[in-house]
Amino acid sequence: MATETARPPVAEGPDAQHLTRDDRVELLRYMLLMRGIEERAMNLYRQGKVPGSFYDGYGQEAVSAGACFAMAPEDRLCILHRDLAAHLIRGVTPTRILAQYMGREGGITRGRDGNVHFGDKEVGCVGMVSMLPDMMLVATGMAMAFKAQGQQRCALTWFGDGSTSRGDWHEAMNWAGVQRLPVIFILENNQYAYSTPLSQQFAVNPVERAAAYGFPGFAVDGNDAEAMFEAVRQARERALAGDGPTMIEAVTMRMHGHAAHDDMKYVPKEQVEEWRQKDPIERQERRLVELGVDVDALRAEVKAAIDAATEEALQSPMPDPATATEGVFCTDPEPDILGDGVPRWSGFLKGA
Amino acid sequence: MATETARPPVAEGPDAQHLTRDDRVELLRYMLLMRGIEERAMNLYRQGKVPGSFYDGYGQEAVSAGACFAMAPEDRLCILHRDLAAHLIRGVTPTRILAQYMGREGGITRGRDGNVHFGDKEVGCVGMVSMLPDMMLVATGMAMAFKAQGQQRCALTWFGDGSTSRGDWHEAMNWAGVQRLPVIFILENNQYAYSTPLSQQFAVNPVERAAAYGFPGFAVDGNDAEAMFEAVRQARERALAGDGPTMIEAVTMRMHGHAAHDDMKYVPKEQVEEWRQKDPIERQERRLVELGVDVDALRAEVKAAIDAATEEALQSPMPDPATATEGVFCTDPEPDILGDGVPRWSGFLKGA
Amino acid sequence: MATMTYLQAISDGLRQEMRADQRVMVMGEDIGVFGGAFKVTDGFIAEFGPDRVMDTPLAESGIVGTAIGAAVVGLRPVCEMQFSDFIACGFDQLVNVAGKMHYRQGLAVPITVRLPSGGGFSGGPFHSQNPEAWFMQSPGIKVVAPSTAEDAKGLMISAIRDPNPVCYMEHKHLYRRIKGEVPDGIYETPFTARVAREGTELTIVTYGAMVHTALEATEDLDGASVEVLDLRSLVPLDTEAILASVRKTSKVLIVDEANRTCAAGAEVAAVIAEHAFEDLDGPVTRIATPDVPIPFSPPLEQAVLPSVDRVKEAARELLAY
Amino acid sequence: MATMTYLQAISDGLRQEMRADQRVMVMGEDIGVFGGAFKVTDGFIAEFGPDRVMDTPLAESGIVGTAIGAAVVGLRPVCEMQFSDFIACGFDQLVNVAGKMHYRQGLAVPITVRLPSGGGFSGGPFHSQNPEAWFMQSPGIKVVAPSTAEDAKGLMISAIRDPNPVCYMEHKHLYRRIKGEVPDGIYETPFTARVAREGTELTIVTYGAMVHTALEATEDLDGASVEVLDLRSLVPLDTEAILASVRKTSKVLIVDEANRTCAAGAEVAAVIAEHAFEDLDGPVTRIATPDVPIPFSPPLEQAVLPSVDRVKEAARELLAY
Ligand SMILES: Cc1ncc(C[n+]2csc(CCOP(=O)(O)OP(=O)(O)O)c2C)c(N)n1
Ligand SMILES: Cc1ncc(C[n+]2csc(CCOP(=O)(O)OP(=O)(O)O)c2C)c(N)n1
Ligand SMILES: [Mg+2]
Ligand SMILES: [Mg+2]
Repeated sequence: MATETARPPVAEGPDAQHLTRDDRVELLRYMLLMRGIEERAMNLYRQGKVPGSFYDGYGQEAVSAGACFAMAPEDRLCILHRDLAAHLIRGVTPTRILAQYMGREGGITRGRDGNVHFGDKEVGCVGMVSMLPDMMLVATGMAMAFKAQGQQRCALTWFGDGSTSRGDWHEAMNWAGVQRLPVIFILENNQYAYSTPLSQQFAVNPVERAAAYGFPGFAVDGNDAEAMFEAVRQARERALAGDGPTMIEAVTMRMHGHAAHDDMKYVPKEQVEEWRQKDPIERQERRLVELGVDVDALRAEVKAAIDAATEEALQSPMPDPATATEGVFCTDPEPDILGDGVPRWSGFLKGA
Repeated sequence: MATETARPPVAEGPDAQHLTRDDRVELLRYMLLMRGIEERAMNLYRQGKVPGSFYDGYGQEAVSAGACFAMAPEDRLCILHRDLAAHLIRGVTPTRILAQYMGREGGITRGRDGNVHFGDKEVGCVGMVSMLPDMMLVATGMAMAFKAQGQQRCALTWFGDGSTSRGDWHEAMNWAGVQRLPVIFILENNQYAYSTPLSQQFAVNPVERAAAYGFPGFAVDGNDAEAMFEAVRQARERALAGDGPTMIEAVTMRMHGHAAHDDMKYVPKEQVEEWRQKDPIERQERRLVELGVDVDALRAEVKAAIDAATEEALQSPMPDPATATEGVFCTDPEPDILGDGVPRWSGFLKGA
Repeated sequence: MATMTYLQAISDGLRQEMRADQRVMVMGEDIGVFGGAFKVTDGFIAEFGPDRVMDTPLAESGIVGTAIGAAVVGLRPVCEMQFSDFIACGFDQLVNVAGKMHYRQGLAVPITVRLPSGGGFSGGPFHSQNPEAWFMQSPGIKVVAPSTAEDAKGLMISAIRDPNPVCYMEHKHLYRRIKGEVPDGIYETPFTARVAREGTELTIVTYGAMVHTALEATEDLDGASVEVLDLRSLVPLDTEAILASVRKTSKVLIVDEANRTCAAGAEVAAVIAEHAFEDLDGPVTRIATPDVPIPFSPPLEQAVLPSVDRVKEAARELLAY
Repeated sequence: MATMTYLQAISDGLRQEMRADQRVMVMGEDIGVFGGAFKVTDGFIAEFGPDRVMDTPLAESGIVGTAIGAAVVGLRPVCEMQFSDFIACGFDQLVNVAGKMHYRQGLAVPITVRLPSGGGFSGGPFHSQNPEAWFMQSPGIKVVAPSTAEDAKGLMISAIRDPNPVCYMEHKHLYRRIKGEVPDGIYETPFTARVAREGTELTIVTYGAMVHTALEATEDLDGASVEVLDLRSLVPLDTEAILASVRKTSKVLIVDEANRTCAAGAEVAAVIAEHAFEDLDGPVTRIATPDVPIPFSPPLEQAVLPSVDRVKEAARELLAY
């Protein structure tokens, strides 16, 4: 088992074979967008414009950006609370995300649900529920349907280290393993579950458990978007080849508190400092600077997009209270199912 | 991990060090009692005297007899549906068991619950619920209390191969592992979960998973009562020494249908035939005959006990319908907690 | 038309809809090769193959959760709980994932959860429950409960075709006891109440197995004219039909096999007390199982389940009120 | 006597009982070092140590299930759900293992499950529920719901001392908003209703946060004399107190924050409709949250939760009836 718990078999460094220069810029773009939107949202939260609480994925941008970039339009995803880049890559606009945070009519859930609890069905995503890690089973079910219908598609979901303690995690792992389903599970190991450190969650790292369910588990540097991409790209190939699920541990760190109110006193300062050196965005920037990319221009572009999106989101009205009880049930006998995402990776464009 | 999934480190053959001749006879006695009571109950069922359905553990007698024999009076157990010998060893009389099956006032649950869903609190047992494997968590909680209070005691429960697919199994395994609790988990691998063969339940044998929770898992011949005893004796020593949980896979076979109504057409005849050769009672008898024990006399003794118990159980009245709604809530502010079992293994008598 | 048992009618509805719609699949423990604990899917795996008749691991949360996943990508899964009691193990996926999905994000979850429920045959505390009220209390889940063979088939088809999560309560004690004429082919039974017997002096509002108890109890009740309303659907609840009947008879008895507190019967009583106050000529009377786990032993079980005699007695009292 | 918030009173009750009884332990996610998501157990781990103040893995079934195990060998565990909504994940252990244990085998399960519940602050569909009726529908589980600081402490102590599983509904929206005088030391609040305000013309039956909504709405309602009955305990339900009040006033309004169908309010209405029929001078009126997941956005949330204005309006209508 231990032999499979390793980095996936990739050459060190950026994977020139699969990622073009443009792809690598896109990866940075979505990470910058994620960070920028979340920073903006935090400001809006402080101004009282974001109701409820606010969760972000600061420092974990590579986990969702790298993984989602490797997923095809026809694949399906359940995106977690620290994975904003995945929504962006699938095709959700920053405006709708900011409107979502502010509970506006223009948000993905039209004010019905809050902050990170959303998914855009138009682009193939099921919004997470709060109960962690329930979406593991939903992703498994999507993969089950793909396999039952003989389709060449796969499903992917993320889950946190803490959530691996819950029963649904196991039911999904076992189900996916015994049925050899085309599903990719990404363990977002950010060292904490709220205030609880890994040592109080499990005695053995969950990635070591993958083999106990009959499929491989790999640990990947979660702060390296390109490594994440490559690991997921390979996992997807395995899934499509009929070789079943893969679990990928993205080793990272939750750099902010659990939510806006949490000062994370329980995290040793040195731990945060150590991880600050490994910032995933700076890392990708360094690579691109070496390639001669004008990173400052990209940053400016992203900032401008977020500024415009903020303006637009603020224009979106609050939902009409008269509609509050509408939509509990679906009334269309043939409702839409999940739609396709936007192809981002050049590999999908070539194929098309 | 694989290195730990092995037989526990025991010399082959009966363990003369720990089991006296009398102990070995007792093991046989309880297996015979279990089989005899269940056969009797099946007759009573066919006569319409046992309401509902009926489940038995034919062919699996060694699993509960061997394991329970190694548990001290102050230990605590959650006993499963194919583990009747454990109830007997703890001190429940055959009369009460037969009355239980027949829904009589004299049964352990006084007709409130049926067939195998019982446990006698007086002798340290919590009756199983139908939802499998819920009792894993209850046993884990008992162990948690022992550890929190610094007590030298341990908890044990059994669970079926099929039930390992459910979330509670994982929550218990993980909890026990991360807290290093004095609990023993016995996987009763009888090849089927109702009609479902192992291959549709999991890709990797659950005993292989123990290491993924940070504790050892051993496979034991579940049709050898003495091997079961020895494995549990060692697991208990580890638990009491503070070395945490142990999982023991009892490899056995469900020789009857899932319940009385099931003709198990789905089980290949050869599989049943093969296992018939490994009958746990015949095996223990052969050993004792070699030691010069009069096994026929023992059989006669057991049969007489069951005859008498049947008579007595049939005398027990049906419960009074006027009491049907009583006892939903406990009204005693300081109710009894679980009591001690009867010391059966000579090792406990010596110690006392 | 053919005469079928309630159980056969369920099977027939399922089978016909699977033939009509490739998206429909069934999944659950022991439903494939074995044909299900009650044999509802007997022979299905031979006809439809293991991809559409799926033997699952023993994992109720897994069954409901994966069904949701399959539904949102286009299938129409019908999940079987081996006994309705086990839905407690899949509760979270049903109420939190399936029930809230459409409201939150406009994504439909067309799954049907078959819940073999009810007591009467010494199933004991874990094989006799009527858990429908848990789901009535959980927004976004429809709940239906057929009492006849005809409705068992029709409601099965409607449930599968409904684009929402539907709990299909099938009463085990009706499986082989109740027979009836069942139309051939495909038809949908609406999620509305049905007048099982017309009457003018007293309304009995009930559903599931208790419809038969109510009919039997009032078949010949001193010549009184008793209306029996079979709700068939609990969510949506046909309050119009309930109120119309009460307005006509002015007296109402509610018979519910579930544990009394906060059960479907409580909701019906509350609706009547609020909206038919002016029409009532007697107290809104409830018969239900007291708040006790269903005991195993026959005399105890018979003592707690609503009986023909208790219904008779309560009906007589109300008629005389 | 000291003035405390509702939240401080919960902590005080817990702390005092932990000092008084070595068997009492608290367990839950992030309740130790962090002191709990709402800081109810702030400082506890320093005083009582990690064996009695246990940070658990993220596993609600595990929390309830291990608490049951600890209880039957002699401890008195108090489990915290981080939000009451998460009890859906520990549902089976609570209703099937804990709730049925004493009836089945005479073994007591003295656990208290703390359920921070209720909406009003944009918690959204998964952090705003009032799930008490699920447990009222499940035999063997007591359910209490304090509305004042004094009762929050007293009911906490009574819940821990009760030898049965008790769901302790603590309304998050009262945590810091409600303050009051709280007696020092240890005292037990009985599981009975409390008259929050005496009155003669109309009874409002309610509990939890809605007690304050009801009091505010009828503080000065055109000079009408409105009685507000705070149930405090839902199981057992103090039907005597309810009926006594209704007999006095002849009119009743039930205010319940939970989703309407099959909620506590439905049960109260059903009890009144059956047992106070002769005493009623108007329909049994219910105000509750419609059957909808609690929306996140403030205007939507405010539109569904029972408001002071809605209570006023319904009360006026009933008074004029
Ligand atoms: C079933 C369940 N119980 C409790 C919670 C409350 N809660 C929200 S996030 C969280 C910690 C999650 O930790 P982890 O899975 O590691 O994800 P992270 O937030 O670290 O990304 C907890 C306990 C929850 N969301 N779901
Ligand atoms: C949670 C749950 N779901 C379904 C059932 C119905 N059921 C009863 S026994 C059984 C098979 C159990 O198989 P296994 O765990 O291998 O135990 P065995 O009966 O083989 O000893 C099933 C599915 C159950 N008891 N509990
Ligand atoms: Mg984490
Ligand atoms: Mg088995």
